[in-house]
Amino acid sequence: MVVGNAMNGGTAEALGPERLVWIYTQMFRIREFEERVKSTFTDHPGIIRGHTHLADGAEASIVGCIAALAPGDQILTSYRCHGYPIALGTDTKLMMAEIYGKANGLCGGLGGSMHLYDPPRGLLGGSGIVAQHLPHAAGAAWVAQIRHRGEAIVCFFGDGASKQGAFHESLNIASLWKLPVVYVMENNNYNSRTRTDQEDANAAAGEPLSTKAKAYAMEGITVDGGDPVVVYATMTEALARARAGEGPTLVESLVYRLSAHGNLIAPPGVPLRYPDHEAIAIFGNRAEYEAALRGDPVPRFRHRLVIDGTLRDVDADSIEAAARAEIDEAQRFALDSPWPEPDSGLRYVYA
Amino acid sequence: MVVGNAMNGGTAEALGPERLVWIYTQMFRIREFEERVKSTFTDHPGIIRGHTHLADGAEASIVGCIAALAPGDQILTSYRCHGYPIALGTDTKLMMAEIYGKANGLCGGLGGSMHLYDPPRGLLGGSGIVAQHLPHAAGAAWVAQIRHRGEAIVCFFGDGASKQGAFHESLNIASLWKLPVVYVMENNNYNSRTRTDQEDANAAAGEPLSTKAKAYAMEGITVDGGDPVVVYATMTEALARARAGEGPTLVESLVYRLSAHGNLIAPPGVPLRYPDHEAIAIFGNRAEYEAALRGDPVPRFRHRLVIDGTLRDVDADSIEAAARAEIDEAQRFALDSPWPEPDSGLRYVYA
Amino acid sequence: MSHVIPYGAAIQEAIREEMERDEHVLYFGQNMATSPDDPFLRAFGPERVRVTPISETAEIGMATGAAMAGYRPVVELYMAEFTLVAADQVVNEGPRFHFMSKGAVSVPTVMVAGYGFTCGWAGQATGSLYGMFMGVPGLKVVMPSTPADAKGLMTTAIRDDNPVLYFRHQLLLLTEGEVPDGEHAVPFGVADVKREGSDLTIVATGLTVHTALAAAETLARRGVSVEVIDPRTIAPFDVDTILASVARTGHLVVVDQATRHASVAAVVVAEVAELGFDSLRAPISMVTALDSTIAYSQPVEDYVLPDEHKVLTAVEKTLGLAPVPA
Amino acid sequence: MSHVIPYGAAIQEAIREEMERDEHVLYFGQNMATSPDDPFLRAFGPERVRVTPISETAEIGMATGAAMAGYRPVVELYMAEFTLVAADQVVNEGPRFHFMSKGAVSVPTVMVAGYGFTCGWAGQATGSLYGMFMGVPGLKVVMPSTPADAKGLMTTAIRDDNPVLYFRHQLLLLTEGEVPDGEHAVPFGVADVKREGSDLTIVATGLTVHTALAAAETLARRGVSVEVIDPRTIAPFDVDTILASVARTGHLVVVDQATRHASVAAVVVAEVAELGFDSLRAPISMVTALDSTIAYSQPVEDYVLPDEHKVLTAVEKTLGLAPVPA
Ligand SMILES: Cc1ncc(C[n+]2csc(CCOP(=O)(O)OP(=O)(O)O)c2C)c(N)n1
Ligand SMILES: Cc1ncc(C[n+]2csc(CCOP(=O)(O)OP(=O)(O)O)c2C)c(N)n1
Ligand SMILES: [Mg+2]
Ligand SMILES: [Mg+2]
Repeated sequence: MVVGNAMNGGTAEALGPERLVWIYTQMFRIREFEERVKSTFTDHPGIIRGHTHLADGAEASIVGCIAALAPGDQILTSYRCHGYPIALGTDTKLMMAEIYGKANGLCGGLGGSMHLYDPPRGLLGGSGIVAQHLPHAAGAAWVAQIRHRGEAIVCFFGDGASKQGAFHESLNIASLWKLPVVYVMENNNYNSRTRTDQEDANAAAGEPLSTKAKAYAMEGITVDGGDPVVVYATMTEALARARAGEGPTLVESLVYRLSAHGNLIAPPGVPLRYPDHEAIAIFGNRAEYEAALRGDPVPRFRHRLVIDGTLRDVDADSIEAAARAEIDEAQRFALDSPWPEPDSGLRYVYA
Repeated sequence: MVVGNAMNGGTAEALGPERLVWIYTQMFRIREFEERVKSTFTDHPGIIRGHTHLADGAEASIVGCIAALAPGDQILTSYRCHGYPIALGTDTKLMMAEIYGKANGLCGGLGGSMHLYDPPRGLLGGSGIVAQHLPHAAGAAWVAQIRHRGEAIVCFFGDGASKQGAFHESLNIASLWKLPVVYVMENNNYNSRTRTDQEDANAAAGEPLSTKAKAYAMEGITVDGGDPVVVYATMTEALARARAGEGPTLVESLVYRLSAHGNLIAPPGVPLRYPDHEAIAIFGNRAEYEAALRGDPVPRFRHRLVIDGTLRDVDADSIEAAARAEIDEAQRFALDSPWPEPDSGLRYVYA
Repeated sequence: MSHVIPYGAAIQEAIREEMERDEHVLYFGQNMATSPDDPFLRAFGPERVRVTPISETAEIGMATGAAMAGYRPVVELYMAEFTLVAADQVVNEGPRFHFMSKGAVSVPTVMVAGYGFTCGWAGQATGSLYGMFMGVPGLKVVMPSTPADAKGLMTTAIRDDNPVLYFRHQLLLLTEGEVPDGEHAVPFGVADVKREGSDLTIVATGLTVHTALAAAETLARRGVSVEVIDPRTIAPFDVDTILASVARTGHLVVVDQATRHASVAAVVVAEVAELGFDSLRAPISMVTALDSTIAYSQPVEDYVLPDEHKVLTAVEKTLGLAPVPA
Repeated sequence: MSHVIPYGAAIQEAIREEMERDEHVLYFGQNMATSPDDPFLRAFGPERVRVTPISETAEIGMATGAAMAGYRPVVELYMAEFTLVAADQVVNEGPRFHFMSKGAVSVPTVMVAGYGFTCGWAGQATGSLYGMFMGVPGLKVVMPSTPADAKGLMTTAIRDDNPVLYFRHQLLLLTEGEVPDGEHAVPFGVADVKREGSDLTIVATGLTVHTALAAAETLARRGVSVEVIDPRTIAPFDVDTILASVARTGHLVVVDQATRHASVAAVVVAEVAELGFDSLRAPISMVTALDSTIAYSQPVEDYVLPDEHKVLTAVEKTLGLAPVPA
């Protein structure tokens, strides 16, 4: 069920050089942002509290999906949510300030890394509780369906989330009601410290996780989430079906996260930092991790655009330099921002 | 995926006349019991409180399953639970007394119609909350697995229950861990007042509900639950696979319930009784109901045993007369039993 | 002007009127609107009125998502226990989003849950779970005891911009009462003095409001004047009306269908013990269900539940009255 | 004889010892025992120690089923909020079965849930939900505050024949303390006087026991003698020890990390206002979290949580002391 590169060429042409470069730019911005979040633990210890979850490794999948959206479409996400708003155009200064818990943050420091919201740009939010935003997406899609504006919803979640009851209940209704929603499972082969074949009956049997779509008479497809053009093509089709009232799709996007599940977690006082990826730290499988590094979708896509003449090396360099400067600025803004007033939350308990 | 009658003949021979007659006897006892529960609403108004759910129409499926069990096997059920213990040998006097809320009831009147327990005979209990006993069955099957006595668990539930998260989570683990459990979905095409195609994406697409097994890399099979021999054969195979460590099976058993979902429910003061079946009361489809009556598995199986010479008409008549006498006696016992002491429950809050 | 209708019908009346008023109001749940004759389906069509599978997590979660997208869903959950399979959606999703987004989203949902069906529904479906939800920040919780409040609180619930958990007492469904004609909205956070009195205050909710009123009537015949207060909404919770009453009566009995340690009663007592302590002339007394799962059989069910006799005993003790033999 | 270990390790020690003692004890949950090096896996093998998918309903439900079949499962749930997706299994299944079967089955499960991770875990994973479960008939609820209690209550929980919800405070995980050597079981329903005193009683749970002890120390330097009581188990709940203390001190402050209307504090106050009213010489005071979802950012998080300063203020008010400027 893996979509090959066949359709890829045609889609790349259809996208055109400008969009392809836009995709690369967003991928690089996400990578740069995530690496800066990660290095904050060592460069500015104590600034980030709690738990962060990075999207490095999933950039191609994320941007491929976002590129396929139309105005008015909305998305919902899990706690691993930094990538999408960057591609949607949310100000990285506000995002970094939120992750640093500052008053100028996207949510005034009330939300934090796991809870980003930007409704004007289509980010409706999500949930830190695994899979609980899948029904939210179905609800938003119900509204899209009865508003009749041709809008659709995309819902992002992990492979592990597909073992939660909310997944099952939501996909059944979404398919039954032919809701305009695309469910994108980013399968990074791990739920935290558990390999997918340790927790998923399909995976243990060597089947793709998109097989689960059959339980909902739904389209299911598995794609190489390392290739933004394949992802874009798949999503464009899935979104077209959704908008046409032909029902939702379960897209399994195969990615590899290049950082550990999240930073170490401990009571205050213990320094937090990113440990090794679980392939190494838990399973002693350095080879797996190194292979993933070699397949890193960000340099892979740059290379491809350069090879096929879409992007000159020097332009790629300046895209990267601009992204670095942007994230420098975001970090400076976040560091310089004030803390929220202690009682600032109380106004937002009730609407 | 419907198992045809091909294997049926062979299985019937293997079962032998004595077992076949035993099956018919249990089917008839269940029918008689359920009809007596139902008539209690008119014959003894007010005696039954709350909610009862009858198994009439599902007798062939129930007894076919129970017939396939081996000593030490255990079962778990939903609230529609009168049939199984009758086939397992639970005293119908104690069952009727429980449904009448009497001190001599199976659970002293503390449980009621929806909560029957008989662990010595293998009935571990179940849940009145839809699908919540599916994980209990997996847990009991885990114990069976590590006890290594070759015992298995059978879990009964309705088609509607397969839309609850607990179904999804349980079947995944059961398959992943290759637990010795058989999940039997009695598909009676209704969840209360909702037709299955109004709530299930597979059904709406014209697919059998056993398709859902694919989401768990599990065996899935759909059988005619009106034929106890087919059910027995299917269960025997599924149980053999389960015991051999080859994993669980999802058996969809097609049945038709011949009564409404349950008795009318209302605050005290309003007389409770059984309304028409939803096919008639909600959907105005008398033809569907009448076709089901014509296919009633109890006379159908009697007819077949008589036709193929396994059972003489007069023996069938005396089986039925004995069952009627038994249920008369059960009802008399239940009517004559005392009410529980008001404080009798308090001893059982904690073990 | 008013009309007399049952409690259950009053709820439906509010939903219907709000659906007529605002096309963003949606109504859905299990085992409703399955036949084309359904009155809501006929009035509002299959876009706004839908039957769902037995999938409470998806149902409540979809209400949340539809609300975030700008609609006002009312989800019918039938029995309060069924929220438990989806408690994360009730407690830890919708009620947090306005806060975590610093107001960028709001979640105007109404979750309708029947409770207290103590007529043989046995251990898993007779509970009184409202206490579990009373203290959830961001969630409003409503418990009407009369048809008028049932309608008025539903109207307000649908118009409120927050998630509202609406507890419908299943034993009151057919109880009739006057409901004001025309638009009728009961404000949240305003307790209602269902009967005035000067000797003792009873705070009660849902069905037990009627138990308390019956006890007050009996006591009136004995010359004892009892005030009966129904908080109507337990979140927000109107402590002031209770404190003002206790300041006059000096005596408080709290009646609650829930078990003692899961009760609203405990919260009422705690508030008064902190904020109204100096008014109290005797210990506060709680009349709650005994610590037990509810049995199927009637004598056992009755035994653990609060009733008029238990309320009278508590009042007698609190006021130091000699018990009157029944 | 004793040894010094952290709270988290003490819990593990009890589980390990009980698994050695009784082969029916099972241990399972998410993200544990995924590598063959896992110490529990090595000691007890893959039949008794297993990793599960992210399926709390199945996990808790399987614990219930395994218990009904005669085993003693311990299910690790990591964060208490994750029980919410499976609240029916926590509240409305296992705890009812012994009752509904009139004792024919029993359900000896231990559900281990971390809570109170107030260090930036933000809105959905910092909660203090124990109050929701305190009043569930048939369920026992445990909240240790020290390594010794953490071990001793786990030992008892595993041996108990009922479902036990074991709340582990996540901020105490690394806190060290003395744990008695050898078998160590702390009885349920016996509150522990963590510090004796004569002027005022503080009842506190979990992390706030330490807040209360710090406040008591500060107050001791001012000549005020405070008794600190930790109920240790909130179901069963030892009211007697608290009543006896209040009978001596006449003053009660209750500290709780939960919000006021979702708190154990309210229940403690209610019990004392009914049963110990005549001992009270001043209003009871509750120090709880403010009514808010917990924010991510530290200043906002701190603002809503109880702390030593708030406890001191409550004590000063209760005793009528002049506040001491910080
Ligand atoms: C209901 C619930 N259970 C457990 C957790 C703890 N948890 C947070 S993230 C995570 C792993 C999720 O894995 P996956 O869905 O594959 O997403 P990924 O992190 O790999 O992107 C777990 C178990 C949770 N947040 N919610
Ligand atoms: C979680 C939950 N939601 C709703 C209900 C109410 N309810 C009881 S039985 C039932 C229908 C179940 O249908 P199905 O699973 O097909 O079983 P059947 O009654 O047809 O045997 C419903 C909705 C419940 N008991 N539990
Ligand atoms: Mg993953
Ligand atoms: Mg059915």
